[in-house]
Amino acid sequence: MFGVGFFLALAFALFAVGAFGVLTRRDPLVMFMCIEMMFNSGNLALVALSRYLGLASGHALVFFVVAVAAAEVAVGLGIIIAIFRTEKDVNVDHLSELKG
Amino acid sequence: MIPAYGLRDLAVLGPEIACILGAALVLGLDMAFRSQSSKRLVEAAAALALGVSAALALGRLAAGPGSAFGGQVLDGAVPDVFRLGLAATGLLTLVLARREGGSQGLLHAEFYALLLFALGAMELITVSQDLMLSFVALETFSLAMYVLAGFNKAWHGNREAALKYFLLGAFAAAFFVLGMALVFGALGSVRLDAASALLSGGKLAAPREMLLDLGLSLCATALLFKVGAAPFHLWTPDVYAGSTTPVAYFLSAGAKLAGFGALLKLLGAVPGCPAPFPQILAVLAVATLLAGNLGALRQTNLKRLLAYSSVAHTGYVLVGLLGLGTAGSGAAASVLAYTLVYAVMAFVAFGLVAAAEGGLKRPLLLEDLQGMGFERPYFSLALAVAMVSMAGLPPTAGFIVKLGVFKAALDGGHTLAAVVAILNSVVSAAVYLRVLVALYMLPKSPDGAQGGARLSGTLGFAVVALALALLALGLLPGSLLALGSL
Amino acid sequence: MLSLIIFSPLAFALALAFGPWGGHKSARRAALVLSLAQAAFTAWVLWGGDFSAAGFQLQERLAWLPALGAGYHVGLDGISRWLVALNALLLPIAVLSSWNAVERYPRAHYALMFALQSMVYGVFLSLDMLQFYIFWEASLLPMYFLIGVWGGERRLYATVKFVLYTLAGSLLMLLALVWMAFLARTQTGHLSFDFLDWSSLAIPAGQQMWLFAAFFLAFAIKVPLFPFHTWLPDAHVEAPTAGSILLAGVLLKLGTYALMRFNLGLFPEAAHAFQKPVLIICLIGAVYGALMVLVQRDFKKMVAYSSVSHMGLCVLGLFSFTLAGEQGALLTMLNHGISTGALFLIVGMFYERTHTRDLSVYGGAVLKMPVLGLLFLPVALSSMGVPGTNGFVNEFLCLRGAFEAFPWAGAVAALTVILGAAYMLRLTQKVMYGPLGGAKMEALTDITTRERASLGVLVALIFALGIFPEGILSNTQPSVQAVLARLTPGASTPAAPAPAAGGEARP
Amino acid sequence: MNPLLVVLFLPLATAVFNRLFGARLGKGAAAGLACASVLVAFAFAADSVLGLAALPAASRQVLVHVYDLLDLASFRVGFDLLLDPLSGMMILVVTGIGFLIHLYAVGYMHEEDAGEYARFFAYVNFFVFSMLTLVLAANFLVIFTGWELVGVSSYLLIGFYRGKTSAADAGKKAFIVNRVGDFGFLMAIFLIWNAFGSLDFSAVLPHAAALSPGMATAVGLLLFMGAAGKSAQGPLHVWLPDAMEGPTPVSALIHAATMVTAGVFLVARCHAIFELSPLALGVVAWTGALTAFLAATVAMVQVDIKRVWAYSTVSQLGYMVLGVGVGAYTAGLFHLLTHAFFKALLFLAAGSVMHALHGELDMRRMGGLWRKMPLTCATMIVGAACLAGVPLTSGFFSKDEILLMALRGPHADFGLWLLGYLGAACTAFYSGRLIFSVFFGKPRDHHAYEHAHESPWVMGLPLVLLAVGSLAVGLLGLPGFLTHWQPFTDWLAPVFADLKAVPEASASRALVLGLMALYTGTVAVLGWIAWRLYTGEAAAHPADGEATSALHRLLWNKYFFDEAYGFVFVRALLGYSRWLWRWVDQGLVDGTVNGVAAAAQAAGDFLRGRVHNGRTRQYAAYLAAGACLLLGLALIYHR
Repeated sequence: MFGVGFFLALAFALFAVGAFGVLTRRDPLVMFMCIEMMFNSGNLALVALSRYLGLASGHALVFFVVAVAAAEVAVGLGIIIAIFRTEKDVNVDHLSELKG
Repeated sequence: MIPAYGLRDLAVLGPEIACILGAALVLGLDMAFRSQSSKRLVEAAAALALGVSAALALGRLAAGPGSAFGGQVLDGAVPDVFRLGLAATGLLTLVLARREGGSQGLLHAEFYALLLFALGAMELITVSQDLMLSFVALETFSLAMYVLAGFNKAWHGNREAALKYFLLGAFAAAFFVLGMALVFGALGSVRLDAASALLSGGKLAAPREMLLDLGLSLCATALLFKVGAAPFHLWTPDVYAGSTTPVAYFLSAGAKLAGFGALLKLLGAVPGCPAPFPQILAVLAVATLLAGNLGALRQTNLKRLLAYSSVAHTGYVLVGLLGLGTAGSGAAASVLAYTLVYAVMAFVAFGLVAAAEGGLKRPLLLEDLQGMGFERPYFSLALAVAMVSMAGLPPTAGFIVKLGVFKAALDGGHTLAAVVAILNSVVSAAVYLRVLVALYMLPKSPDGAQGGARLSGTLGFAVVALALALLALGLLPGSLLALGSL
Repeated sequence: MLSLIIFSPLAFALALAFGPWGGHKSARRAALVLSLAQAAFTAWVLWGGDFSAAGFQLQERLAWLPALGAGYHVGLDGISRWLVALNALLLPIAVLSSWNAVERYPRAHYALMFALQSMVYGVFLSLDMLQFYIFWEASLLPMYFLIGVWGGERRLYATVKFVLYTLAGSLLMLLALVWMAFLARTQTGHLSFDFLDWSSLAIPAGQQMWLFAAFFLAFAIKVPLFPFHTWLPDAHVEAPTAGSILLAGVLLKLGTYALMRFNLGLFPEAAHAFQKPVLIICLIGAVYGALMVLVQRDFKKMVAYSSVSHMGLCVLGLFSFTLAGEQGALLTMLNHGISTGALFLIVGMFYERTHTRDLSVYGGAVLKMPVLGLLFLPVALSSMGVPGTNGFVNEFLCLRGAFEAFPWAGAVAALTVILGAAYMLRLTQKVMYGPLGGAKMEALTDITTRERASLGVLVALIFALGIFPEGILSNTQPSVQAVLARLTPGASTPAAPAPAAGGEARP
Repeated sequence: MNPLLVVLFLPLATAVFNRLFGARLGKGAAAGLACASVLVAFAFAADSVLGLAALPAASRQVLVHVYDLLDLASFRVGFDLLLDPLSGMMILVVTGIGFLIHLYAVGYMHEEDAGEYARFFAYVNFFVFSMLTLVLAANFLVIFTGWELVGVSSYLLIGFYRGKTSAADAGKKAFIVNRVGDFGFLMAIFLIWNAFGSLDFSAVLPHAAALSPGMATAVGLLLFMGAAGKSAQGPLHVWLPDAMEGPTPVSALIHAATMVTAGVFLVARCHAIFELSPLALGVVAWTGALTAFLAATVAMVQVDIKRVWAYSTVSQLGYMVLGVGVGAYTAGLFHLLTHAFFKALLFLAAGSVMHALHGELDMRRMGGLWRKMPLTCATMIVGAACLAGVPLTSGFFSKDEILLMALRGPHADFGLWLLGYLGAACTAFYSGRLIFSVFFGKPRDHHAYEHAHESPWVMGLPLVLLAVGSLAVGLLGLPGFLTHWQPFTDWLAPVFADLKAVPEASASRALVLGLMALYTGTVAVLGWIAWRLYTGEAAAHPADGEATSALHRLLWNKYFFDEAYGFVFVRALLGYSRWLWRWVDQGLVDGTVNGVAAAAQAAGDFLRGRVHNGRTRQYAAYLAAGACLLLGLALIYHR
């Protein structure tokens, strides 16, 4: 009963939840975690489709994505921490001096 | 079966490898010589790497199309020129950094290394035939750019820019991942050449074709984000304004070259560019043109103005992409020519901003340019040429490339989009005329920037030379048009 | 030769901008000498052409952009000949008019004037349409700076409006140009922007309409025809004297010239279809412009609106598709350049002395400036089309042409004969006659030798062209007849192939 | 070289020379040159006319081609001159009377400084040139050229006193009103061009019968519109009285003797066209008759002597127009000739009075001047007698002829005659009124009277010559029953050879004599009334603005023509234009342009303020929306 359709739907749902989180949360760290969730929804879809199509290459792609996501975490955390250090306040809505 | 890859495959990626090795060299040199003199050494090494990269790209151009790594990488005339342009953009960024980099805290080995990593990845994405490879390249140069945008941690603007760019960039990348998954679902692979083979063979069932189109659209989202197409463009003014000027230039010109190089590859997956892509592109092009031009209309901060202008130029390039479905419309060449000339125009503009903002503690405003026209004739003339070229008026290169994209769009049968685009040129002319008004027609502002705006050194030379080149290419655009025969 | 005509002013412009002329005295002297030399050279070249036939003389061709089918191609015929001459003539006059008026950045000022002249030559002489377009657009920039830097109080508004408005029109023409090149590709196998190639194309009637409309909009804004005229008064009022002279004298002619050569020459069927609407626009413009002049209080605005009226008549003649009308329109281009140029010159002379253009301050100037009074009169008479002056001949021919085509059009247009007299005499009286207007008038001094020379030349031309119009008409006639021949249905247009399904289909 | 060219271009050359260099020559030389040129022109004109007379009557036409004016493939028109009996008569009048007036002006203008003096003579010579162009024209383009040029010279001369606003206004008014007429003339020319493909008289007039009746009417009416403008026929007459702002010799030359008769000349010249259309002729005749009558009534109450003569001129022009309108071309032209003499005389005499009284023109401040200036008085009486139509004067014969034709001519109508007759009665009254007020009775302004003096001989001589001429010229056109010696009619006969009947045959001798008696009686009665009214101490002149009756107010205000025009054309037109400018030009047309710009700027502000508000989450929302848009588009195309 858990066919590929289910997994794809789950992946889309996860993606939507992640995107919703990005749009609603104000803490950059949480936003970033939401983005990670979106990445992983993609991974989920890849794995599901890979299984469905009977191809191994989809699994391999997931590893690449995970690796890239890890790199992103490194850079992202660096940036966020740099902000933490100086700004104290980490509400992204308050970081809106550049505008207009 | 494990395919055997050899030096031939590596040779195709020569330009990228030069950049990556250059980055390694830079870091190594920096570790080896922790002294003041190493700054120059590092800079020279970076320049050398970029030079080599450019030379290798040129070599690849001469050598003709080459496929490598089992077809995951395919170069050709258009990607090679993109790579050449990217290497040149990198060099120009170095020139910019040289002038103001010191005061903006850029002169660190990391800066050069990141620049080289980014360029390597950018060059890679223009030759990649594999979405996964593209994704890795995209993320590589994106990560480098996030860091570059926030390179000067002492600047508040830098930090905000970096965070915004990072969050939005990562958000966009997520769409790429999902898109890639869908493509995989449709094709069983993420190879663009596979897609094009299946599509042109008509062997793809309708639902799969839809899945493919949805996936490619999502992938395109991330690339369109990079080039600053509306409605994915909103980061551009903030990030350009927040970053240091060399980085802003690099973000605008480099990202455009790489992004459009990748988009060309992506659309190459759908031979003949069938619906819905032209429709999507037309909608985006119109939206982008309006967003960029109208946004710039009332802008007073020069860097933001250039950011909006960069968005508008993206719009024109998208108009050129509309011709992709029609053989002989020269759409790819027009995109290539436009982005290259944009890189030059943007360099002159950002270079002059860099020259004018020297030592200024706040963003450079239009009113700071007031009264400069006749006091700083060469500075002003160069800026005027850049502005006229950006407005797409003859006799400048900007006109020729704009003509190219309009021609491509018309040839593709997109008359309406061409009309909207060309009417947008009026708005864009209004934008750039404001700069000329400030330069030549208004009296000096009492609290305008004093002193700066001297053209000297490498930057001065490069800016003047490229401004002249814009004029020369406008009058003798043979080399630009030769792109059409590639 | 023609290339030298086009590019020598550009070289002079560079020489002036970057040459060794420091002060404004040496700059203006250099500008005068160069402009006179340029005029002499142009006159010499023009003299050499053979204008008994309709074709293009002194053609020069260079491969420029073979990939686009665009080349460098110039040529001269009876139509362009006199406009080129006018352009050569007006520059020295414009230089003289800025003699004392321009003290800020004189080198740039004169250089821009030369650059403008070069672009205008380019427009008149181009036979390659891409090249034409480039000159056309490029001519905006010098004028943009002339108005924007040396203009009056509201110069920024005026100059930006001028550039954007004219740009808006011409950009659509660019699309039409590209479309035409595609048409050439479908019919001849290769892209071409060459006017001579285009002349032999068979353009489907449906496409002609769109192409005609795109061209027409560009040119109508430039001319300017009602209702596209509102940039003109603003631009004129704010422009420095030299700018006004060149704007009215030659820049407006770019529009009428192009209408004649391209709209009529390339799209005969569309021209016929659009004839009546265009005539009506022209009629409205001619009468409306004249009414506008009547109620202006600003010296320069009056002259500017009178241009709207006159150019309406000019296009009226053009769209009569009669020999009289075309010849009249062509003469109008020249004569309007001369007489309105002279009027702006006079406005400049007054402005230099009084620093106001408000007519209520004026009055009785002739008592202080008898020589100007003497020279002013022919200019005013020319503007209202009194026989013996050049203005009459063109007005008569334009009205005649319109009347021949549609008597109602001629009759309505002839109302401008009355209104023209009314506004011109009102202007003359306001400025020249009656008791002295006040302190500013008391301080007037008569015109200097320099001013006499520049105005005198124009006045002499006013009479010469008024008395011997045949001197010009006889050698424009073959070219004009060639234009007319294309307009005559069935005369020279090859049978159009069936248009592709739907008007929007790609050529 | 053809003498006609001398006649034509000598005045032009002198005019140009005098205008450019006259001021430096000094007054004497400038005036001498101007007078000499006109005298020489007169001599050559006389020579040409004599040469013409030597030709057989049927071939009295000399065509001179000067150069090509326009050549439009199938259409050519040259600067061509035509000397025939009609133009021969006119050039003699123009140069002859022109010379006398030049001579007079030498004295009249002597108070002006050298520059103004030279300018005056330049303008007058230029006028002579223009008028000669008009009358000598051999095609419609040249006649239109002359037509406009006399308008210009008239404009210049009316506004001669450049510092005076009223002079400039009058000049402007004259030109603009004339232009209204010219509009019609121009349309007529175009119609003729359409119909005949040529503008040459020789190609048009002999073949006029080819015109359809409707076309002939249209052409005729349009031509007459031009004629009415130039000849100051109602309702286009309003400019002529104002034209008296010019120096008096100008009034005499242009606004009495020559230019204003151009309309009559034109109708006579184009009679072949008018004859085709009874309607057009009817309009001409009725316009003339009404103008003759109404202008005469206005002249009865005016107190400015030049203004009286001005309205009198309008009235007399009405008679001429009436004459040509009823088909009595010869009679109309004869009145033109006699009027040229006596009205020039009257104006010059008025100028002499004005000169004597230092510019005073109000007859209410004159009186008894005959003692001070007997010559002026005597000559003016001669002129007034001619004007009033005292028997045996030239005016008597010419006016008589016209009225007779109005009653018995080919296009006669009793109403026309009645108007003409009433007008003649008014004429007798106002002529008497003016003479008696000015020269007889007691001086009403003693200061002015004491300083009055007779004019110098250069002014007196032309008066005498014109007085003699006024009387003598009548002999050229004595009534047919008196003598068969009819030099004037015979001379013009070739021009009107195409006309059908000899009109006079229909009038019996008894009728002619009866009418003459009627006129004589009328003149005598009204002259006597005027004598009684205006020679007394407190003559019957009301003061300014004091109206004795509604009728007087109507006449005093000249039937309110100026006010009506002022309202309808000037104020309404200007008001409309102003409205057009404010609401259409500035509001609608320019407002649209500026509105587009403002909308773009507002959009720009919106983008900057609302969209690019700096909030990352909002940017992300746009990004997500964009992605949805893309997906949506893709889905739509795959539905």
